Amino acid sequence: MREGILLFPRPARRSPPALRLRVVGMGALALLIFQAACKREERGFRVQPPSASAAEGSRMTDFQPGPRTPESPVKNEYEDNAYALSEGKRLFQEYNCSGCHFNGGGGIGPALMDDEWLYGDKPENIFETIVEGRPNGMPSFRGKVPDYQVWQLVAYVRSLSGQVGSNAAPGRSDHMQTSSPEQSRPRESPKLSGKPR
Amino acid sequence: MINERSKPGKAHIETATLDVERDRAELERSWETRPGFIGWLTTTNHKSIAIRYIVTAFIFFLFGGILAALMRIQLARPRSEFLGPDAYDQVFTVHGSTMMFLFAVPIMTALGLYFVPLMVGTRNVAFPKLNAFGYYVYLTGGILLYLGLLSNTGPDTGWFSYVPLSGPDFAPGKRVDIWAQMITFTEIAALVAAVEIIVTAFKMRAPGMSLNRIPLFVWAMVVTAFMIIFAMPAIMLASSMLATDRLTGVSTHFFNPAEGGDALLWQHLFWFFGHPEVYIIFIPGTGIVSTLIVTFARRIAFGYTALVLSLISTGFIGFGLWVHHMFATPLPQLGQSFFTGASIMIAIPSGVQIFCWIATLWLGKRLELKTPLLFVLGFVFTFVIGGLTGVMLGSAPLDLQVHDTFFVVAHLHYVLIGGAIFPLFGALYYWFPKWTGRLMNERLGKLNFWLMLIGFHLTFFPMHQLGIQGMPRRVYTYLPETGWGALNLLASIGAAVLTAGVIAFLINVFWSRRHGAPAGDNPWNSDTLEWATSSPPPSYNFLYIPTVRNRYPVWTVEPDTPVVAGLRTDVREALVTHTITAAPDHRYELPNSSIWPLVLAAATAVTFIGVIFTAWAIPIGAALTFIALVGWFWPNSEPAALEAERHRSLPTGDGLSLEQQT
Amino acid sequence: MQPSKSHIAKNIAVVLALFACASASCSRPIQSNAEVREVRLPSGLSGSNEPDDGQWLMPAKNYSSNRFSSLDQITVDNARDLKVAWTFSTGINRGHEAAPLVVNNTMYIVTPYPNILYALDLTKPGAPMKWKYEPKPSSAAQGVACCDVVNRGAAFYDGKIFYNTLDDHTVAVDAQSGKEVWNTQVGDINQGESMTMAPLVVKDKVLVGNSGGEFGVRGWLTALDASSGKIAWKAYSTGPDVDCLIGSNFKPFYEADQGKDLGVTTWPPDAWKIGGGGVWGWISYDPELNLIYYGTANPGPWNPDQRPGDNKWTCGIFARNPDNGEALWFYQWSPHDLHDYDGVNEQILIDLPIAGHTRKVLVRPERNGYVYVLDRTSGEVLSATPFAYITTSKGVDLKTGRLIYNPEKSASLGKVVREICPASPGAKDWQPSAFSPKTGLLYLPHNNLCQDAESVEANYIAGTPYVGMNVKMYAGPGGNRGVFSAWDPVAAKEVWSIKEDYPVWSGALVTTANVAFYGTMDGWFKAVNAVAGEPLWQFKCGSGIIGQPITYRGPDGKQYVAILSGVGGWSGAIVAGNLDPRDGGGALGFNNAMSDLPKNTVKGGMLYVFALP
Amino acid sequence: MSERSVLNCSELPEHAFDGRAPIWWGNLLLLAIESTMFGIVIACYFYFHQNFSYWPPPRNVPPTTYDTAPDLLAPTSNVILLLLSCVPMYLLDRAARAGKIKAVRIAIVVSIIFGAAAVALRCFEFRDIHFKWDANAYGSIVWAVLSLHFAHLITGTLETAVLGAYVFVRGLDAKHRVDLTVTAVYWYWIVGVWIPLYAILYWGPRLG
Amino acid sequence: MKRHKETQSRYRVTGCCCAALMFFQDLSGAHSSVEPATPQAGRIANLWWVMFYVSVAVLALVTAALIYAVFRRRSAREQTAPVDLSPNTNRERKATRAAAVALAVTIAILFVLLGLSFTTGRAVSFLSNESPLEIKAVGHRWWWEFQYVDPVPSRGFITANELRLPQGRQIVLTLTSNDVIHSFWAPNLMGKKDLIPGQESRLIFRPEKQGVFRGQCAEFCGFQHAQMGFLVLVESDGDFSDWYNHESQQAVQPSNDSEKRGRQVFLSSTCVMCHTIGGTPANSNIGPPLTHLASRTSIAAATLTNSRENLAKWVTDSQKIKPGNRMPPNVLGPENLDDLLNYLTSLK
Repeated sequence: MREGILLFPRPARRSPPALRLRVVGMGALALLIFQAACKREERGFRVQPPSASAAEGSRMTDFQPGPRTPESPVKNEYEDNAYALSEGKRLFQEYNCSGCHFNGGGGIGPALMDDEWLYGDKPENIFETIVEGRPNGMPSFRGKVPDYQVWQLVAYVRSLSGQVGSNAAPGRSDHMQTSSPEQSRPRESPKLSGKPR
Repeated sequence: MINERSKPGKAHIETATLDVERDRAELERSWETRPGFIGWLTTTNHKSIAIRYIVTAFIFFLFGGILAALMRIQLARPRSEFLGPDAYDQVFTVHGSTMMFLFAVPIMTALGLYFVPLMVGTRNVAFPKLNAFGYYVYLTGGILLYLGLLSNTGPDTGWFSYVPLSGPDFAPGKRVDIWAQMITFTEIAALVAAVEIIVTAFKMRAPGMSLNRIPLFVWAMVVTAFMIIFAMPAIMLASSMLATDRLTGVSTHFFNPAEGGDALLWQHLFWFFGHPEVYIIFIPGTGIVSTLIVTFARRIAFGYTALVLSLISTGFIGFGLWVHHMFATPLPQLGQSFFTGASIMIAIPSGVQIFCWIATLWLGKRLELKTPLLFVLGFVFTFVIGGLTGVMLGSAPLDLQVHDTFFVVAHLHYVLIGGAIFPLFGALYYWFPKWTGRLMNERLGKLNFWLMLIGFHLTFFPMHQLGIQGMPRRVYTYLPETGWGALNLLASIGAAVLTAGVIAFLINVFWSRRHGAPAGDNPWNSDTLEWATSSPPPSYNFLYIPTVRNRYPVWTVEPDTPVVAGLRTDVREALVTHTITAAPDHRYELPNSSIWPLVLAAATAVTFIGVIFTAWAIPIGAALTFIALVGWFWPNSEPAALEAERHRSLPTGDGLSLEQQT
Repeated sequence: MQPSKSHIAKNIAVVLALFACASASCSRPIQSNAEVREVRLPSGLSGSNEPDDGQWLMPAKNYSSNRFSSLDQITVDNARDLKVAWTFSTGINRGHEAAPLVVNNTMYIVTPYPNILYALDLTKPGAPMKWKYEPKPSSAAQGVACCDVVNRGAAFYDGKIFYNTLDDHTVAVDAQSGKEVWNTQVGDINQGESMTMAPLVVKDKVLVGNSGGEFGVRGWLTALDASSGKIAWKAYSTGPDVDCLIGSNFKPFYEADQGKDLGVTTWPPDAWKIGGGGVWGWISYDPELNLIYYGTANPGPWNPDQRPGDNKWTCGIFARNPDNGEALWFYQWSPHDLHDYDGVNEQILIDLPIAGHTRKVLVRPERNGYVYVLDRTSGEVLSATPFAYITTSKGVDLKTGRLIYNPEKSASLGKVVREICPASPGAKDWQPSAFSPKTGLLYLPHNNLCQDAESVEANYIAGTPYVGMNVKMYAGPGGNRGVFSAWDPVAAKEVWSIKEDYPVWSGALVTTANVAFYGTMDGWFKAVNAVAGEPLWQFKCGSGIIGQPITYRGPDGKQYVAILSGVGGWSGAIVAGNLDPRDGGGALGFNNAMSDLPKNTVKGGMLYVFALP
Repeated sequence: MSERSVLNCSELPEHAFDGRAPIWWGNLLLLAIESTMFGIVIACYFYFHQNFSYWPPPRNVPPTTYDTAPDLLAPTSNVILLLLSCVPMYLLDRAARAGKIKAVRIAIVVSIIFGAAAVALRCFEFRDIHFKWDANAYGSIVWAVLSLHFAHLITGTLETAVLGAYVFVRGLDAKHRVDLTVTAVYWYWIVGVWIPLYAILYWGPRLG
Repeated sequence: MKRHKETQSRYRVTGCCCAALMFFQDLSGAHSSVEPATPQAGRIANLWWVMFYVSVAVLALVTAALIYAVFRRRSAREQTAPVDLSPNTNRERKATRAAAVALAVTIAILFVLLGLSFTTGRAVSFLSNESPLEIKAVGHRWWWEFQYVDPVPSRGFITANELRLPQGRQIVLTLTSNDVIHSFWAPNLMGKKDLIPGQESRLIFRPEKQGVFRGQCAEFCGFQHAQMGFLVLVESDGDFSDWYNHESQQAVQPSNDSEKRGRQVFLSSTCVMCHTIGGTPANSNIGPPLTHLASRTSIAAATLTNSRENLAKWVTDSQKIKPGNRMPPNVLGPENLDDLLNYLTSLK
């Protein structure tokens, strides 16, 4: 071939673009995302239950004699963790919680998806309810379920009434749908209620 | 060749005086990208965008490679505790997804976006703003995936993400959502690129480049683009269905068998895309191989028509064998037989291509074993092995044994690394001077080739046997008693060699960019039109659009070969030609640089990333998208002035005078 | 209505049916067959325990369980004048399924958990409380009551009132003083056992059985000595022959029921130990043949995959000698039960002309949707005719006696089976029907329910439910959930029927004056013409009705009709248990069908007594 | 300055309609992608059909009904409306080719009105399917088909509206004349693709 | 785990000098698809070898042609001639003919392979008339449940992770899953088949060789997919029926105080929530049944040898051995653990 015929133009040099701005911006964004994501996505297999022990500080009523004493609520970290919540959901089925409470609507046991809580809605109350049992038919699972699994169940039970963030709460299950998925449940405002059943 | 002459008022051949310096200056001015960061964000130059694609995709290739290395370290010995199952699952999923969605398809379409306009002899792709949009969307998808991986939200259900494992019940959190949205992003980008490639190749060819003169690489890209158009919607729909199944407040039941959905539907949709995907990756590779073989054999392609027809038939048959990924599911025997037949028969067009290539090499001149050609030869050898194991996998009963084992891992890497990466590396060596004006270092190149070839076979050949010996895929570890340790160690050593090869390539790139031998404009003495301009090409590609008389325009160029004149140089104008004959049809003004592609991509990102967390992202994102689209379509210039300007017949004070007609 | 390919025709039919049912009360006789046939009660069955027809000594009125009264003051003509005579609040908010008893001008009411027994003095105006007896059952027992903490009534015998408490005690209370005579624990709540059934006293033996088919219990029927409360015999529903009191006299009619230790071999290993087959329904007694008849409940778990085999002796009927409990014959309504079709419904003992001969038969409207007519001497099935819309089976093979299942409706792990009709509560659950010898018709309160069900793996953890099935019930074709119909057992066909919006979960009562009574779950107590099926009168009670109506002659000689209102039970658990209607799977899937019930009724137990002015 | 043989294209027109224009091809490929999407969702629709004995399945929350085929009034009116909307679109197409700005303005206003009416009617169609998207697979897939087409209806209408605004503000130029004809093609496709979908979604369950 | 039976490696044709053979000659082992123990797997292995040799031959030919094409000597005239746009030389025609022949041969080979594939496919899915042994396999995350269905239901039983089969009898495996998709694959016996939740699939084969074979889940199913293994023990009829009869019995009663205490530990701790021991109130089936645990050769889905030490490790901290599996770590005092292990190891 003969060069020059097609009249090669000279290339124009372009200056390389500034990348740094993008990198820094991305980094900052990433840090923000990590904060939220790490909590939600952790798959803890050999996990320690939440720091506080439930036995202390569990109180079932707001009403107390004398001046108010401050409460130190138990923070159940599993409530932010999607894996723990899904494990809780699985255990809720496998340990027969669903046998009485079904998918939160109740049947043999009371409904768990509504705003009425006979024995308290706080994580430590629910923990106690599971471990100690309650007189109106709730069996005690003491010694039968490891603590961390109880906490997973506690987190899941609270998700039934929309108490946990919808980004961590379980989605619809691959079963016949009988109620809306936990993640879509409206957040109820729990009321302590000794309403007789 | 140019048969428009008879039509008065149309394009015609004449002798004219060209004011080259003036045209060049004006073209520079009207096609130049604005300098600085804004210019970088607003450019619509297909070459800048394609180079970004290539660099980004290659970075993702390196990321994917690092993940692969992590897996090979983990699997080097039994019961290794280097990565736990959680990390390993994320690593292999992100590896597969990266290589498929963020590397292989984008880098191949990027080569198309770079070279199709150059090879068909035009100034830009048909829709430059759309092209820029495609890149930003792709980049967002890639960043999303890696932000996910780094924040422990890496998808962990495999690049195939079978439901129900990836469904809302068994994949808590946002890991799979990130995967699904990454799919949507990359598929939008791929579809955009496919539209660009087809329209550019169909409408913007240089005068005279009739369909039967299109370079084989362009043919390959056109077939690929058509496959993308019909395959990608399936996975986009499927991943969107998966996302809505998982989305808070939406919770559809597409894949919930209990409510009438179907888990196998996912597999059908996925593989209806997934199998053509393999050909989407591999067919551009064949285009590269054809181009390189013709160049190095310095003779015309043996069986041009056969090669084109086999590309097209591969494209068609590629859609007829997705079920061979599902032979182990409970499917009717009859269906299996059909898909076995199709799976085995697709070897025929591949065979035709191999024979044509060998014949071209055989009949051509003495071959200089330069690095690009070495990669092509490595490709042929490797790909034949991959093709043969492909025939085995297509056989339903044998597939029952080897399906989902390391045999398949070996097969797919033979096909994809052998069939796409080797040609790709060849292409990078071959086209490096086109991009930089410098040749890559030949010694490092040979080292690179041999390291990669040996490393590759060392890594993947033992996997055939591992599969036959019962090692399933996607295992994070295995027991010492299985006896798979030795071969796995061998594979891991091979992976190290392969990595060394890739490092040699990187060194070569960085070294050659500065110190490579100056290449001149056509270092390989190639025949396709991208070599008919300078290296690197100017922003407007060609000072004058060339005309074409045969399949080998550069080899056969004559002093009297006409060039196109009369296109405006003060605005970005290109020539549209007839779809089949490539006769000049009309002039076509291409848009200037624009920020709107970036804005639209941002709106898209808000929509698709937002929808991971809330369904409200759909209406909000739709509104943002609408605003961005209005901005996109609303022209900047005044219509009256525009019209007035348009009625001007020719540039004034021109170097081209109509009076000088012959 | 069969599902047909012609969807248009189907749709039109459904629309027409809906129009037909559009009125608010939704109670119109659909069909009327005025032909009335006299059927005589067998002589031996008029009830030796029934000195005076003005009294009501056992929930089923008499041993033949016909719930037929010869009182005739309230007639077809004057029923519209019925007025409330007096009422009594039980103070309990759960489902009231019991029938009041009337003996010696005293009315006895047993409430659901906590199972208080009230004695009301009918001789005084307003029937003041004479005494009350509180057994204080363990509150934990509420946790093993599958379907509300109901009680289905007490029985009077020999100056004592006998009934069961939820926590598995059978008590005898002195009818005069209200003092506890004896109290025997017969079961264990930690094994999931509870007791809800009404005892039957036969020949000095109090016959009681357990509930808990959803808790992996092992079902049994026990006879307690009426005077001491000592256990005379106990016959299990599963396990080896010796436990089931199956001996040499056991001669079942069909081959499938013959063999050794079928209660073991028709189960996977050990599964019979937690295999259900409770006895929580009705017992009848034929003094002439000296046989008691009772049904056994569903096998556990519901998920049939976990218990391959016929699962003897669940979902069947036993005929036993009341003296020693020895089984004489057995027939299985639903072998290898797939859908929780407990076989515990009432059996009405009558003599019917069949094919020209008068046969001693037992009529059983069964949960699986068929009215069975069995020869009660042998257990032979004389006929089995569907009285409801059935998709789960295709009939009963009269040669082998076997129910022919529809394989399309059988469950397998993880698969959802749709349009299972009748649903798990059956075409007719425990709610007892009445039989009028006068009209020869059976008055059937029943359901029109279908369900979708999905079997999942059930895990046995003692004391917790053992079900393995997700269920979602809904109305059957037509959209009405309940029906009250009259059935001719000789012709084996429906004579008339009344569609009700909710399942008719109350018992039925019929009198010689051809007035039939029943209640609805939204609280209407209704009287209808037993011949033509037209409504005569209705009264809206305070809460939905799931009790059993009775009629008696007061000390003033007037005829009274009494009914307990107080919604609950399985069907009404959504109200009684404050369940959340957003979970359709709640209450074993009944929530889905009853999600609108909380809008139409509230809980609260109240006795209503009606009389003519 | 050099003298040489050239192909002089300066007299070529600056725009062309139909298959000659790149934008027409771009649009055609977009429609190919979208048609593939519709093909796949409809394939899914029939795939799900196999999983049900009743189609559509009974509505199984009170009040239960077995007659759940979607209502016909709104969708049928909409189909008629959509078919009619092709007339102003066709006129718009012709006027744009002829460059008659007045005719274009009239036709485009009518087209926008038709488009907006179709969008509004479609909202009722969502109501008239007796299931929400999360009720079962039937609800999910029907909502998917409707939403996908709904998105195109909105896009088509908005696109016409934007072009309309342009034509009113800035008049008619060559590029936008081509754009108008391409929009017409898009609209014909929106209508055309809906006819089989309408038949399948609304008449299928009644005839099957 | 028991060392897998060393099977004699099959020595294949040595004529071929391809390096590939070095690998494929020695495909021995208890989980190899070319060491068939059933006629079905044998058919597939034969198909494999046919395809393998055809492939080796094709590869050799193509590579030879390629090498020749690259290194063919070119004449000087050939080397300097300009590019010919329409070459019509003799060599060109020959090349065309050669390519056509190669294509024809390719198509012929492919059709032969296709035919072989069809016949093999039909042969391996064929069910003969004799009464087969029916076994139901249920996939769980991450263990295998095997239900032996007996015509007498009470003689049927459920076992886990170890499939025992009688030699020479046709087996029909019905497969389903309890959660996600798994795939049953024992390569020596037959190809794999997916276990799809809510669906049933079937595998048919007849084990002809005694021995211990290994199988594994072949469809990715989550964390412990890698170690969701099982063993297949093909035994003589007599051994099999002995085992079968034993297996349908209840668990042995504890024979000493320690074992009795161990049972109490089992029944009063987390164990009872998930496992079954026949004859005790433990009757849950979330985890594998343990009725005859001590008679199994492996635990943890064919991952650990069934020894007391391994059992102790597994019971106390299974998450270290198989992270993500469903068995919770158990905190038991040393005495309780000892008693529990005594009891569990007594469950022959």
